[in-house]
Amino acid sequence: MIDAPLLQLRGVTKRFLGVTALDGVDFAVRAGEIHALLGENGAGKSTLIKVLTGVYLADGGVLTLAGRPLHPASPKDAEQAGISTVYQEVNLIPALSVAENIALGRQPTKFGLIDWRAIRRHAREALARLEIDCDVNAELGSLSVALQQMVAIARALDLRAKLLVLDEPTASLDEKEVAELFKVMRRLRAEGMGVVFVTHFLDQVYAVSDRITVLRNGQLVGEFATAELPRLALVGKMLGREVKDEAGRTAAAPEGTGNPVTAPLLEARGLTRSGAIQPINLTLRRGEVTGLAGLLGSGRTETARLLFGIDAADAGEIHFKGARVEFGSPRDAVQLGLAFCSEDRKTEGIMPNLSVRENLIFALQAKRGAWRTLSRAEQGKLCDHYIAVLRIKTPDADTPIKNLSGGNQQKVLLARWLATQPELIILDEPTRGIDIGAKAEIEQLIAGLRADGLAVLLISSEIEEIVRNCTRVLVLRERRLAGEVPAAELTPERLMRMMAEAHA
Amino acid sequence: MKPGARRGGRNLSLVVTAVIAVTLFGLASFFYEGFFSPRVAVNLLGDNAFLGIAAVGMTLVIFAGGIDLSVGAVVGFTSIFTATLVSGHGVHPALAWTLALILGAALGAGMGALIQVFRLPAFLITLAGMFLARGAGFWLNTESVAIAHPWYEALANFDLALGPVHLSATALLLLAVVVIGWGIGHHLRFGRTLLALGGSEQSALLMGLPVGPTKIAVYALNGACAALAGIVATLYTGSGNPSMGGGLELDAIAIVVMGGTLLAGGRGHVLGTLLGVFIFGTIQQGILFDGRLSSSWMRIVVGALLLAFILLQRALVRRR
Amino acid sequence: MKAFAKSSLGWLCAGLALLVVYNVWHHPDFIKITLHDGHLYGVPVDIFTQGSRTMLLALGMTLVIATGGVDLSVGSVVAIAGAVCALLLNAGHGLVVTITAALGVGALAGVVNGVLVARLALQPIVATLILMVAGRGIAQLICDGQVIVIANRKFDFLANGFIAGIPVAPLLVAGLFLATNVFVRRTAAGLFVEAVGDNETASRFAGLAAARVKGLAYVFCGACAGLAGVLWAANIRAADANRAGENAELDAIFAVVVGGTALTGGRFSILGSFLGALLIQTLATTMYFRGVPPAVAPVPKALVIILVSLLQSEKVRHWAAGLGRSRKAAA
Amino acid sequence: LPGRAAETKKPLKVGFAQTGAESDWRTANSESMKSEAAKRGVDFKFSDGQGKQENQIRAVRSFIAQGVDVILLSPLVETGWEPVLREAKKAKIPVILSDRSIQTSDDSLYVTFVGSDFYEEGRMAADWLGKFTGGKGNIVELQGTPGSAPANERRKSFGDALKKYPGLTIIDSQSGNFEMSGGKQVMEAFLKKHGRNFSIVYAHNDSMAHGAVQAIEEAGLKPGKDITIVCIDALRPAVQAVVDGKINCVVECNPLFGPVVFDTAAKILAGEKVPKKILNKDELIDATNAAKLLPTRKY
Ligand SMILES: Nc1ncnc2c1ncn2[C@@H]1O[C@H](COP(=O)(O)OP(=O)(O)OP(=O)(O)O)[C@@H](O)[C@H]1O
Ligand SMILES: Nc1ncnc2c1ncn2[C@@H]1O[C@H](COP(=O)(O)OP(=O)(O)OP(=O)(O)O)[C@@H](O)[C@H]1O
Ligand SMILES: [Mg+2]
Ligand SMILES: [Mg+2]
Repeated sequence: MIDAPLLQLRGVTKRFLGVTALDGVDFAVRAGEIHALLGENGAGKSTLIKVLTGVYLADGGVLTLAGRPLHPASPKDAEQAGISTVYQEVNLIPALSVAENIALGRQPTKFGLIDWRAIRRHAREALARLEIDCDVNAELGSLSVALQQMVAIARALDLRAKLLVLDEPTASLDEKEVAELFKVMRRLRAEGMGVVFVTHFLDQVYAVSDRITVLRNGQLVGEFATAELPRLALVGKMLGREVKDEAGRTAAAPEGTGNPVTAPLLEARGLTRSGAIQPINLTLRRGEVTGLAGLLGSGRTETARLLFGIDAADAGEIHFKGARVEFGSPRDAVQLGLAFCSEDRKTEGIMPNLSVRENLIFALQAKRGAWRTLSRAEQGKLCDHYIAVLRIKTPDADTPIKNLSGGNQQKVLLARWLATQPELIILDEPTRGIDIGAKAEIEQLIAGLRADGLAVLLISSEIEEIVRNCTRVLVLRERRLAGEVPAAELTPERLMRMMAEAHA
Repeated sequence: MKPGARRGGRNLSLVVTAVIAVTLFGLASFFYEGFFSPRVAVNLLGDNAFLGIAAVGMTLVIFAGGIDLSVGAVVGFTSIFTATLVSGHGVHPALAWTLALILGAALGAGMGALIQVFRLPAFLITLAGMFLARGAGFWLNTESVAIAHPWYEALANFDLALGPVHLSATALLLLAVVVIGWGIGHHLRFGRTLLALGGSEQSALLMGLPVGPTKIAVYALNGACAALAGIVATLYTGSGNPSMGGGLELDAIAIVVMGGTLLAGGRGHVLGTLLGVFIFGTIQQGILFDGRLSSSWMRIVVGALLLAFILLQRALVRRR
Repeated sequence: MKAFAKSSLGWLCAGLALLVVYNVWHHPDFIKITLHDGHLYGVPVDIFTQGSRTMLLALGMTLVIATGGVDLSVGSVVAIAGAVCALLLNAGHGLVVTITAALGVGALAGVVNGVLVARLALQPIVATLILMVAGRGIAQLICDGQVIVIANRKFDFLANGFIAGIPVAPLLVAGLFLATNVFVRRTAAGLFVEAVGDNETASRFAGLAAARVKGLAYVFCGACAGLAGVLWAANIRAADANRAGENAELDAIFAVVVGGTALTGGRFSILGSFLGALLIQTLATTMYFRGVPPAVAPVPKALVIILVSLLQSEKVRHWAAGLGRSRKAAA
Repeated sequence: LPGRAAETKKPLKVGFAQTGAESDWRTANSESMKSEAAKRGVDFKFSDGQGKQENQIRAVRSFIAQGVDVILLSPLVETGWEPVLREAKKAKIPVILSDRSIQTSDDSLYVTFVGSDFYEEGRMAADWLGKFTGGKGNIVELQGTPGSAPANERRKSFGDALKKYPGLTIIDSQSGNFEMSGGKQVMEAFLKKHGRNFSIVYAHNDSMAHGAVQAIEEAGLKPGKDITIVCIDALRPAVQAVVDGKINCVVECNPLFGPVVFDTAAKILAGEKVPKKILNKDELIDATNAAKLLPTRKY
């Protein structure tokens, strides 16, 4: 019974201009299993999913679902066939309410008219199942990315499907949410549903999945039972080479303790914005990686936005290199040598139709102004450098960035800021959606930046990442500073305790 | 996209618009003797009936992130088409109206199909639709044609008295269309799909919404609305005129936006459009009551009032 | 060459060529250019001369549309600038003062639009609709509702004169197109405009003064409209506040969109806008030549718009490519 | 009705629904009404219809709501006025049509029409041409805005009157939208398309004739000599052009209605009977009388 595949893909091929994203891939998911789909950035995971759900038309191959041939021409077809999907980028409607986003397209009706009360009730139930407490009447766009992600998951779960597809659902979630999600996934597995799960977190793979399919460069590497594939072997399959230690662990833990205390580069005193963050003091120094930890909605992103001049503070002051500064806009901050890599790459990061090159050099060019144009040669050099260093997978620098896989887009954005050679860089979830190999490289990069004397403010929902990289961590709780942990005392347990105290 | 939960934003802007509308009417009543009368208030509906009907259709198209420049020309075409059939060929008005509505919807559907299937810019295609409809109208007749038919007489004399308020057939039709539009926009799946489409077409597609059919349908619906507006124009004037509705599309768009609907799509309210009609009418009525403005000053004052209104609305909604 | 055929501009050129061939078919003289009184004379010359105003408007409009906006007020700005010209020239001021003033007035209108759109974040159609309505009134106020005849014969030279036998207006416009193109492509200005149109938030977060870029686009557009107003007035040696520039905004937007710049903003093509404006003017001349009754003239215009749009549609080009391939396979 | 204004001791209240401000002729027309109203101390409500019939209907209805004593209407088109004029009749407000008349089966909807005889204008132009050219020649016509009443009327009346002169034929006709630049553009195209195959231009208004003059000059021809130009309206610049010999003949369409209209209104309110049609005396201006008339032109 278990072995009869629910979903079967045979020889699926998908070509884009200049790229073969999928090359004769076979893929099978059985009912009642959680199947992890793994691979590096740009390996073809999202493309596979989009072929499956009718977003793209495959150039070759056959699909069957529950024994019947599947020819989805649109996501609607796939949905009707019993496939429910959460895509990599949040694909909901920001201007509509949370409740409506969950119900859209299948709203309950009474006498042909939409039953709004039922929609709200239903949404509350759907969110409660994920243990999320959020106002269902709120506009979706006003929520943080993480919450939006949870809403998208709630919407997908709301559909009585045979197959649930989750493309990097946990990239922006913190531990508590991830745990809730896993509970639900296990329950669905028990109910006989097939679940496809894409992630770059190997811990999560081993925590929930039964089986693993690995893709590399659009080709199938193999299908394995999770229990029979050790971590190191898995990483080897993904990267296509033998690895001694798991790539994610190679970054050397920073030896922050011994650092001599340098003069503060940036100091914020009593920075406040009503509804966003209570008065907060923080000091960022050269050669330090300061972590900003906290639960979802604890105010980390809000703090970063204040520091970077995106939102105006109600009170408080910022001193940069000892002088008082006012950031009226991100431009002011960039001019002084700050950089801010936003967590929301789709709406705040990429310029989708512009090329990788233009996206990459953009911040530097904006900093220099319209007249001091970077020559084509300089641009090319920058692009070549970062494409190589960050291993950005793109046919060439003139491809529109929207054609890149999510993780590669993220790398371009990182490169955009590194190219400005900032003195202080704020990284809000910089490794979201980035594969383990690249993640290790980015962590090495952070260490390098620190060694070069930059100040780094690192925001991450991944506690391990904070612990690995930071020399000092500020913990936020419910929009106020809850405390500071020096490097010497930095352990995941300690952080978690501080982050959660109020909940306990 | 600023964080910070925005709740009931839509209703707030609706309330603000309503408050401004009433204030504007109050101010005009204060300044101009005789302005504050049921007759003037009802004239606001009756005089703007066909503009309002076209604006309701436009609202739905704008919900979906589209635009339709052809409505004014369709009003003109329908008007002369109906008149030609009824007066020139002795066709019964009921049949003429049906044909006109079908033609309007067909033109809309055609434009929608071009926009959707070939991914052509709505602006260009509906501009072509505008030329097509205008040319077709003039081809039928370059001059206006009077309509003489008992139905028209009866409808022109129709008058629903509710106390001191006398509602004409066209005013009632406008109200009916607003109610139907409101029902479609806010209580049918179709309407919500429109908003989703306007919010993000790609997301709507990934969410499994019927993007293509919905888009074509909304243009067809708007075409029918424009045709209905043209029919109402013949009722209003008792004649058909191929140059009717020149520039009406811009007025309709302005009204939709005044009603608080986002031109980029995805956010708005049909009832806001009714308020927009009310505000638009009040400004015009106020200028008529004043009666001292020369042609040039009239334009300047209309522009200034428009600006003042939009800035006020914005300031109030922002403040909350 | 292949890249050109693939780009939408290639298809726009094909559409234009088709139109010209159709005309020549019926009127071989359509493309005849002769020397007449020492200057070029012929239909193509007229098309370029009469089209120069729309081209100029399209040039400014291109940048505005690329930032994701639109400027409906250009027609009214044309009228205002024309009125200002008449006022100053008839008061005895020189050409330099006059043209500077007209440009200044146009730029000022652009500043107003820019502030409304970029600083106050009004929706562009509505923000510029305000000046479209009020601007016409202002122009009428300046002219007192009359058509003011301009006596200065030197002024006339701008629109109807010739330099080395070549008409001045198209020369001027071509020069401006070139200069603008060089400016936006050689400096980062073009990149900034495209970035703002593609994703304004992202460009702002990356340290661009997005509002300033947007505002400047409107100022440029206003200045172009001001200059177009000068040409308009020079062309008829009079300022017609009531009618000058009427519906010109639609033509300009049409030219830009046909030229391959999307109304949603982002990538823009200055050459495309030029060709788009050329197409419009050729179309108008075609109507005169084919003797299409003016009342139904909009119909063929509509058909050409649809045809050209379809030619540019990726889907149709895909089909065409598919047909070509299958034919090659059959052969 | 008579003595109504006197009873209330209020100044006479008159509403004027103008078509718009599409040309200088129209502006002159509005101005004449306004200045006459000011002279007589009338409470004058002016409305600019911006070229839209619906705006004019709205204005008339508003005048009714405001309870004016007389309504003046320059109808943009001929039909479509019955419903609103019936309302005016119900409210017992006399309506005077100015400039253009309307088509209606019910003559009692308006009291009188004051204006020019369009039919006469076309005929005058045609007759003048017949005489001037000896009844021979090819004509190109510059039409006004398609669908507008003056364009329709001037085209029809001229065409009808030409039937008397079989030697005069219209070989081409395009719209210059009543605009100077439109007239110029169309003329340029005509010159290239027909070469010297025509010798007469008939323009529906002054502005297009001015545009045509420029196009002809730029083609190296002499307007008024090589090509005969006839147009309608006769504002000051056109009369000047006749004096200069660039335009051969203009048929006057006098915009200065104010005095007549207000005289008529006063008569109506005093209960006097007025004729159903009061026609302005329109003149024909050509080389013979232009110089004499020029100084008397106000517009
Ligand atoms: N629309 C497109 N046009 C052109 N190329 C594309 C398009 N979508 C994806 N690609 C390319 O296909 C390849 C696979 O992309 P895909 O998004 O499937 O990667 P992924 O495995 O999901 O990566 P990630 O982990 O970064 O999300 C990439 O090289 C990408 O550049
Ligand atoms: N539980 C919640 N209910 C409603 N809104 C929430 C909740 N949590 C967060 N938000 C919204 O999300 C926005 C983003 O929050 P913030 O930027 O502080 O999150 P964060 O700490 O950066 O977390 P993350 O980046 O992981 O989402 C907040 O302004 C808030 O409006
Ligand atoms: Mg992916
Ligand atoms: Mg965050």
